[in-house]
Amino acid sequence: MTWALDATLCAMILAVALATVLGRGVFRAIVFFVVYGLLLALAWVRLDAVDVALAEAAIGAGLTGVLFLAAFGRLARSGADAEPPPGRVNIAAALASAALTGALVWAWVALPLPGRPGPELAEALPRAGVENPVTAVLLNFRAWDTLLESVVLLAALVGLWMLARDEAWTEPLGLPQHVRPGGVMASFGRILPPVGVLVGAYVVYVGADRPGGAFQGGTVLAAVGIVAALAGLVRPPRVTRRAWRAALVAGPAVFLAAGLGGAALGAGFLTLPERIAGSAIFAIEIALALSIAVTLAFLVIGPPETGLEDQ
Amino acid sequence: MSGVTLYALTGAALVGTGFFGLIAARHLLRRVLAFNLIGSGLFVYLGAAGARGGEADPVPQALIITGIVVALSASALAVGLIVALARARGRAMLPEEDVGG
Amino acid sequence: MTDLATHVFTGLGVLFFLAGSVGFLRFPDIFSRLHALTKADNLGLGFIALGVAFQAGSWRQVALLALIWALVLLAAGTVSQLVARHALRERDGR
Amino acid sequence: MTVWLTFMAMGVLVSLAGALVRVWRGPGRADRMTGAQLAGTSGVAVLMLLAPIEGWATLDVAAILALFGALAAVGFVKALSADGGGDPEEEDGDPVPLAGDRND
Repeated sequence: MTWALDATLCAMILAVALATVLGRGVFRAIVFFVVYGLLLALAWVRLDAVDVALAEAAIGAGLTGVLFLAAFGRLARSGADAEPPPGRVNIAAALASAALTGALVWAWVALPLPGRPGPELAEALPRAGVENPVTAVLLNFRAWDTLLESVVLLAALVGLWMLARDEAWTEPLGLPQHVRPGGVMASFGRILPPVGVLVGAYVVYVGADRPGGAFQGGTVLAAVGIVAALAGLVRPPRVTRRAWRAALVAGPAVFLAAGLGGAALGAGFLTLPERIAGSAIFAIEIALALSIAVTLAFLVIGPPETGLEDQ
Repeated sequence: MSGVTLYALTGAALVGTGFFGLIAARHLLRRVLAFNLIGSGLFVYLGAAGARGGEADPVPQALIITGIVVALSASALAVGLIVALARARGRAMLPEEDVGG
Repeated sequence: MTDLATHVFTGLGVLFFLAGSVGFLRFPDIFSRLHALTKADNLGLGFIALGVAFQAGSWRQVALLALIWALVLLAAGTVSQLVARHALRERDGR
Repeated sequence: MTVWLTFMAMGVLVSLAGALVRVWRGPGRADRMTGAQLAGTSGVAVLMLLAPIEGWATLDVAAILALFGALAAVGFVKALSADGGGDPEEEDGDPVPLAGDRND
């Protein structure tokens, strides 16, 4: 009988996605997309993927909403929030989309059912240094992938910063934020960060043995940073500050150092020998969580602005 | 029909929905949203594939987690480009599509 | 006994959620709709947390349920105040 | 108990589905945003109800949803303040006028 819950959830996810695409107005689409992210977090729990649900919850509930709504506000101040009236129904696009969905459904039905999970993983897991298999895959077995992905985040941030204007370069990141002293928003910004930092650190810390880890905890900490910045508790830093730049590269740097350490010990680059795997992964997790948190927070806040761009 | 198949079909439908939005929408912010729908639809599809046979497979989960984070960073870059375009032109649409409205 | 408590409290909680949604749909303006959000739903969530707490295996889980409810209360209070202010300004601004 | 909790979770989802009608209709942007806030609360409720079934790690996900339940709405009032960084409780500055339909 429990499939009825899955059916309800899937129907709602699909309906919300359709509302995002078909509804008139950009703002409505953004709100439905936020709801969509929340529902996806529930779907990941139903699919037994709590690690994914943690990341989706922090990103879907917190970061995407702020990112797109802030963009909407900026577009509105540039007079670019309006949408042209819908043209004719795009039949070719609808047919192509239906074909794409059909192909994926066909692939699902046609694909043979593999033995799950692969026996290689179960054999290798005791040597990984951590008990959470997702963390073992991320930071040990597929370390190359994860290392390069942490560099991709950095590349995205560099790309975003290249959009800053020359006269804004020495300004703090994002728009200047101000709140009524002692007001509701200011109080919220004071109460939430301590709890949030605690939750984020906890999620990073338990990642070795239970659902959690650098990516999940890093996204939580990034969202906490956004709360603190929006509520005026902290001022966003300037691009030129060295300490913050160091925080951005700490994760990839420690990851790379651990990889070189593995090579020095004769196990090969990015292959963690069993006796140092546990402590190496712990060090990587902490540094990577810091870098992911700072990078994502900076990406959402946006490039440095003077606050006069829209006038 | 098992629950996992249901999620796989939902993922497939999400990819189609997002693909339609990507082509049909003209406002660029909506295109980024649609692109995210495609991405997350594929994540759901992949996650469902990993959950077949009862136990959830950690390998797709690890891929999806990094994928979600990278998708957010790509969205942030795209949003930055759109805002820069809108400030330069006063419109958030591609020039060749900017007719009417 | 504990199962009965779970049944009663979670059932009550879901009823409050349904009532909140009906109010959210039927109330005439944003200010009264915000009541549906802050009153009915948060009371409903409290009952659900209470009901689920009877299934908990440790005090840590009960404490986490209580923390989550407190966080939702904080969020709802903040949001309703700020959104109401925003709506008021938007209405009076034009 | 599993069946009961599953059906209660379904009940919360159905009530959310009703609330999403308001997100679709609006009419104001504040109405839509309030609907998203309600979706967050409902998500927390569903995760609580699923915790005894799916494992108590589910509560960690609920804690994160609860933690950032207000973030999107705070971002909303900020983004639509006069200069994009304000607070609706401040004395000066009206919300940003929009080029599009005020309800879009």
